[in-house]
Amino acid sequence: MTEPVLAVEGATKSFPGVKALDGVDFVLRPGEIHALLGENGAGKSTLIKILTGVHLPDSGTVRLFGEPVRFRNARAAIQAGISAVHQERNLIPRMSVAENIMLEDLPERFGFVDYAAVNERALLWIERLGLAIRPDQPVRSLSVAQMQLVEIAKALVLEARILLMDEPTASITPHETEVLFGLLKQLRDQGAAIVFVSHKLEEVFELCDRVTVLRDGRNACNGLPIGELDRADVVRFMIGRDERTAKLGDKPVDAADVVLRLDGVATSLGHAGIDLELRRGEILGLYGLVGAGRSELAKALVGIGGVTAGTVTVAGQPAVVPDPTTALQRYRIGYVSEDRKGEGLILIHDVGRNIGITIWRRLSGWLGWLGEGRARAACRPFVEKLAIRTPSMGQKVGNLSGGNQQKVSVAKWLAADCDILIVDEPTVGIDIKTKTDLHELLWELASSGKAILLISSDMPEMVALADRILVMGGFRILGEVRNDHDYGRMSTAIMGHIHAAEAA
Amino acid sequence: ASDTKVALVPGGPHPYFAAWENAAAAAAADFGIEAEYRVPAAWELSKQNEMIESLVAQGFNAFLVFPGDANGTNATLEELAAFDIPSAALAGCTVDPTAASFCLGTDVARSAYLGTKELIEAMGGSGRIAHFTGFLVDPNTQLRIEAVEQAVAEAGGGVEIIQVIADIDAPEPADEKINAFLAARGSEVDGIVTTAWVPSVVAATSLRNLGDKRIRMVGIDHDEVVLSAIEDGFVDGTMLQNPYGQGYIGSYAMDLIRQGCTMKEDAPWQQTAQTAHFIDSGTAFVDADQVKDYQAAMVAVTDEIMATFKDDFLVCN
Amino acid sequence: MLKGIWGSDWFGLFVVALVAGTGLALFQPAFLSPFNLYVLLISFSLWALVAMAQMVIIAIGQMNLSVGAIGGLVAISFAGSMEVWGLPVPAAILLGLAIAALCGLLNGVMTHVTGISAFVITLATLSIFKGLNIGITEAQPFYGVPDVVKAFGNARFEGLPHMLIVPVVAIILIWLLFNRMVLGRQMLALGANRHAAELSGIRVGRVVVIAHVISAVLAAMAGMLAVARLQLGQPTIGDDWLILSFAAPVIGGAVLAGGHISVIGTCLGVVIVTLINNALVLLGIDPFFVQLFLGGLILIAVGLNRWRERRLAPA
Amino acid sequence: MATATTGRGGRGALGLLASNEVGLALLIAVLVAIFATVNPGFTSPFNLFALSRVMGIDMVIGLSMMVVLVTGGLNLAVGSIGVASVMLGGWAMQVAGVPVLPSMTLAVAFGAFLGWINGQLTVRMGVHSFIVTLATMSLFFGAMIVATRAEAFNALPRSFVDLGKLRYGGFVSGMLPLALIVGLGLWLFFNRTSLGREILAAGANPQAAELSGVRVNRTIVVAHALSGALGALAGLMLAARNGAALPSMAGHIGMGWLLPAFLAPVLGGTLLTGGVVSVAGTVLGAAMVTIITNGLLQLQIGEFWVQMCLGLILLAAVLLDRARSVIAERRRSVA
Ligand SMILES: Nc1ncnc2c1ncn2[C@@H]1O[C@H](COP(=O)(O)OP(=O)(O)OP(=O)(O)O)[C@@H](O)[C@H]1O
Ligand SMILES: Nc1ncnc2c1ncn2[C@@H]1O[C@H](COP(=O)(O)OP(=O)(O)OP(=O)(O)O)[C@@H](O)[C@H]1O
Ligand SMILES: [Mg+2]
Ligand SMILES: [Mg+2]
Repeated sequence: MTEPVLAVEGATKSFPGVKALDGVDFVLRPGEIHALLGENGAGKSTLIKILTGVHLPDSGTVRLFGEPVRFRNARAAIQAGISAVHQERNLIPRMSVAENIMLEDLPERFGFVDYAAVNERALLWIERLGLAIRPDQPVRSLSVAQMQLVEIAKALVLEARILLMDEPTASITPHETEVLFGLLKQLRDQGAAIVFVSHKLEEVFELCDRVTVLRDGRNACNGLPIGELDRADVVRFMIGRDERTAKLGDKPVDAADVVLRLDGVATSLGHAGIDLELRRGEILGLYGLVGAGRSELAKALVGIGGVTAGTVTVAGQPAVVPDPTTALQRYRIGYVSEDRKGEGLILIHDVGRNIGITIWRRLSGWLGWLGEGRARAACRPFVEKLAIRTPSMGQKVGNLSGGNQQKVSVAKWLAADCDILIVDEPTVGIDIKTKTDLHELLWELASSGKAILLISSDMPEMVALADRILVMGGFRILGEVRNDHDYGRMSTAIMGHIHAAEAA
Repeated sequence: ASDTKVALVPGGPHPYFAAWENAAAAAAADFGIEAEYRVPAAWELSKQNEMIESLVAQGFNAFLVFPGDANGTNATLEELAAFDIPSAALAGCTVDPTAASFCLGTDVARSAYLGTKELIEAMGGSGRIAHFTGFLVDPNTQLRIEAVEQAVAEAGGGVEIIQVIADIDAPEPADEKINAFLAARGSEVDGIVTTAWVPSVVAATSLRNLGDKRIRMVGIDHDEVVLSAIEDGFVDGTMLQNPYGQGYIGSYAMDLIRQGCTMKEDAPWQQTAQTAHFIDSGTAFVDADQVKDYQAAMVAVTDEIMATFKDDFLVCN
Repeated sequence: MLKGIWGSDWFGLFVVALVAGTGLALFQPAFLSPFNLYVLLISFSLWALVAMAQMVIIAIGQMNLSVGAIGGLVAISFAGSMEVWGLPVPAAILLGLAIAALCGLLNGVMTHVTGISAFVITLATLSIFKGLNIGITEAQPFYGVPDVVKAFGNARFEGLPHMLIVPVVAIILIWLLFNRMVLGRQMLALGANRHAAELSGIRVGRVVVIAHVISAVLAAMAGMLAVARLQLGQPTIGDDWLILSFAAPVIGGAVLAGGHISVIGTCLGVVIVTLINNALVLLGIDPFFVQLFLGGLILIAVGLNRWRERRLAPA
Repeated sequence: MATATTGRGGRGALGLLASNEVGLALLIAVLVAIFATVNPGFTSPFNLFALSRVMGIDMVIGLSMMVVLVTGGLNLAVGSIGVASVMLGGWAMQVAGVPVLPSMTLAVAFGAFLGWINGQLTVRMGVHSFIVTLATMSLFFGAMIVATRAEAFNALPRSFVDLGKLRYGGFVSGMLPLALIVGLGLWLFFNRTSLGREILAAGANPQAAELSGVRVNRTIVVAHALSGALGALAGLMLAARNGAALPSMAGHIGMGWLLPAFLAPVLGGTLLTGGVVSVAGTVLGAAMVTIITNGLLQLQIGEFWVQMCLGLILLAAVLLDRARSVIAERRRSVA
């Protein structure tokens, strides 16, 4: 067997109220893609942060080519040849794509930044990742998925021997994932050692060579070859018992009861001629490739970016939605944003305050009086329903694991109890167990008479949940597919609409 | 020796008051009292109030205060009075009714008035004047503006104020504004009167830089820049005050009051716009002839006031 | 190219400045007189350095309240060392810069090592530097400024003040720093997202400290120019810098939270504020109305710029 | 399963020790102990009275800035608003003959109105409140100067002036309890009302708050109006203490207040970036600064060196506080 490039022995890391890692072992060898798996909050990102110098372990050793090392900061790790894609976006919004990609090591000429070289070298990786953006475009003009890809390019450009990727595929579509996997396999074959974190087990089985699973900060398994395992084994390691498929029973959809209707809607964001009907009890899927304009349409519906033509009808009445407050309070429309860090959560506030924000007005009494206990009590059921792993309601959301943050972002809107709920990529970064729970929850919501507009790039999720699927592209509706919950047929039909539009 | 412990508190750090420190030391030696010069950290009424309050806590039992605000300082002096701590206004006055035993200093209005008169004379009785002065929120600034106006009015129709620039107590804005004024209206203006320290210094410097002796100027106070500009003929003169005398006589008076003397009602008080208990510490126009030995003149004034102060202003038993 | 200028974030300010200048020239012909332009440039020289000193710190997402205090301390050290110790001018300049570098180092190291917000640290050091100034001078100016220095403060060449050379060089260097140099880009990255900058291997501590040193050195240059201009070492130099030091960069489009500044915008911010102050004198505004007009004009200038930006936005 | 959802897990005694407020309280205790031993005058009733009065006023000034900092903005015009409102109040009392209480209410309402203007301008123009309040600082002050010709109102009714002399237990100024009551009110506002919570949310992440149905613009306007009202209240307290409504009360264009206004909240742990507030911290921050200033003035330090010592002590204090919180935090996570 080859010498490990990186070995972790008995790593322990505590945060106030949480023991994130508890004696974890981990061995990474050259020329392998090593899956690091576990439930939300299991400690995956913490382990990665220890390997990249973001956190120092409380105890335990890290060996690089057999030598013990202690990275005091990210720079030290980079210099040791470790590069990483972190779970959280870490880009400089006003700087160009190329400069972001090259920030670790900006090429200089005569003491000045050589922008020609910056753009050139960045472009190489932009193209290899199949990104259709210009290197001199500012990052803030990108969509969430594009930013994720830029983040990946930023790690790849270092051409490091060791590559750590914390949920790199969380918010990109299968197409981009394919391209990425091709690249990663190529790097592996050239001898790179890659750690890959994901909640999408299909991806793990397609890509990885060995698996390490963490549970509650401990090893559930340590570097088992993937060939020896099947999906059920991995799930058992992760959650300690067998996987459960979502129980989605019968759900009546009243075709006559249209709660939201768009007729020829155009928006200032660039949509045109959007027709759409959403019925009581229905889950309507909205599928499209990155940049299709689904998120933008959702925002327009809650009053961000105006409707410029056509009519919006809510519960049979023509509706004008000037802002999200009106959407929530008057029309009872809620929007779970795909950008949890920017638009979904208040990272410096605690769990209770994040979940409660949509219901404070409803809960408060005379003069807006609202006790902390009462507010938290109203949020607690949702923390339990979504199994949010937090030491208390008073924990800062920024200190939660990525997946748990996502759950908080969803919980907030479950609490809001809207009649129409637009959920945008709700299960990004959520572990398989909670994903099942969340699917059931959305199903239950619809069954109880809510209407749900589901935006998701996760095709299986779409096929499992939606009653009908609208395909979007280029800020227009390309077509509609009636869902018969058969994955093969559905994906063919959906891609058919997309390709037809591309051909046209 | 007596148990008098007098604090001399200026409005803030400022070169004008430097002489108070020497005066306090001299008074302490001469009268067998304790006298200390204590400067608030910044030129601000509330800082000065805090300073005075903490001095009380340290056992000072008499105060000579340059009022941080002619109205605002009264409340503090009143509180001192409630603790039987005598106080007086020094260099500038508090507005009546006041708990200050007296105001020993310069009648700011009179000084501005006299300075303007001198300027008008230097201009030959007619011409256009600019007036540069300090913070508008300082009540003294109002008095100065009015006094300059009065002097101009009395000069008949030949004199005119073409511009008043205020709020230039910091050097950089003063430089900016005074030069901008000279750029725009330097050819129109015949005379400049300044009634605050910084504008005097800056205006004197600007005239020297321009090499302009056509524009006449009367300044205020004894900054070296102004004095040497007078010697070199760029400035006609300055309205001097007597800070040393203020500190010295004030300390003396405070000690007597502490020993039971009271202020005489029918003393030769002067009446100013602010108070009915004003004692002039000496104001003099100093021109090129006197600039060399202006200090001697001030010592003479001080001695003169000292000689009769006790008899004129105090009732002691 | 032209489109780039039209769309740049300082173009609106440029228009505002132009309109203000033209209007002023129409109302008051003296505005365009060589002497007034010279006076304007003198003011610009000083304020541009002050604004730049703050801008560098805004870029890294912090604030430096001690800009004025450093300027003042250097001003009196500069004048004092020449008067009291008879230091030759170049040595005094070096001494001034060295003191500033030390002050900047203190600010930078303290903020970085302790992790306390720069606002608090520089507030404390403001008090220390100003306190040193007052303690040394006892509020008395240093008068013994050598004639060379005085002459430099007054010298002009074809209506251009000699001292303009200092800010012009500084502005060019700072522009290059932020637009063309790795260090400057790292400063901006740090200001925009400290965590991201750290993860990108940027040596945050080093960058923070250098930024503070640059800021202090710029403040020092402003302080020494003020001495040359005022021809004496006033202890009060720098007392009034704080507001303008923030106002010009922010008017110029800097994001107070950090990560974005505009060197040209900041200069135009200085130009606009200088023009407004000049106008208030040139138009002979009643002193009682000066503050009222000042506030109103700032609001109008910023409002016009915003209005233009908004008109431009959908295009 | 670690899905703990109960109360305040992870706080405990060490958590308490790690909090900023406790740190400040400890520092204050230490400072008081030092000053009281070194200088007996420090604990004299006169000094305590004077100290508590300044403290109360500075607390309200700090709170007035705090409520805007929470939104991620700032209010350079606090001093201007304070003075302008008090001059109106002074005019009402002295010239128009309006009784004291209605006059004070008028002043506070006017302060709120000026703050409301700041808020509206900030929201409508879409520029940072720094610029807006920089302009209105001059604007409000200039208008006040024009209206009053910079003349003070120095014959205010006795009953108003006596408020400045109010004392409890022989040595506590009435200003201090007033400030504490205001602080308590604000604490309740930010922690126990939906509007207060919304202001915090909007300050921390305006986009997220907006999408969650919070009217972000309204929270900004409310915060500015509240700031104006508190500025006016601080002005009234200062006017009562000075026995007159003075245009010079807050220095040149009201900038004299900026230092205490920023210092108290920032020391107290309120973030300049918005979204996090500590009312108790602000109150304690103001207390600490006034105690340092007062104590220092009584030490026999060369008068020109006081300011430098003030800076040094302040620096030492924040460094100590920092060391404490780092150590406590470390203990806590290991425990
Ligand atoms: N800075 C921090 N402060 C406090 N607790 C933290 C901090 N960072 C992580 N934690 C906690 O440590 C635990 C492990 O978190 P980590 O981010 O490693 O999980 P993860 O396995 O990456 O989960 P996910 O799949 O959701 O990303 C979680 O309970 C989290 O709340
Ligand atoms: N034709 C286009 N015009 C302008 N922007 C575009 C266009 N196509 C893609 N974009 C970019 O993509 C973003 C719009 O993508 P949006 O987030 O609405 O897509 P989506 O369908 O929700 O896909 P996803 O969220 O999966 O990325 C815009 O912010 C923009 O940066
Ligand atoms: Mg994670
Ligand atoms: Mg999207």
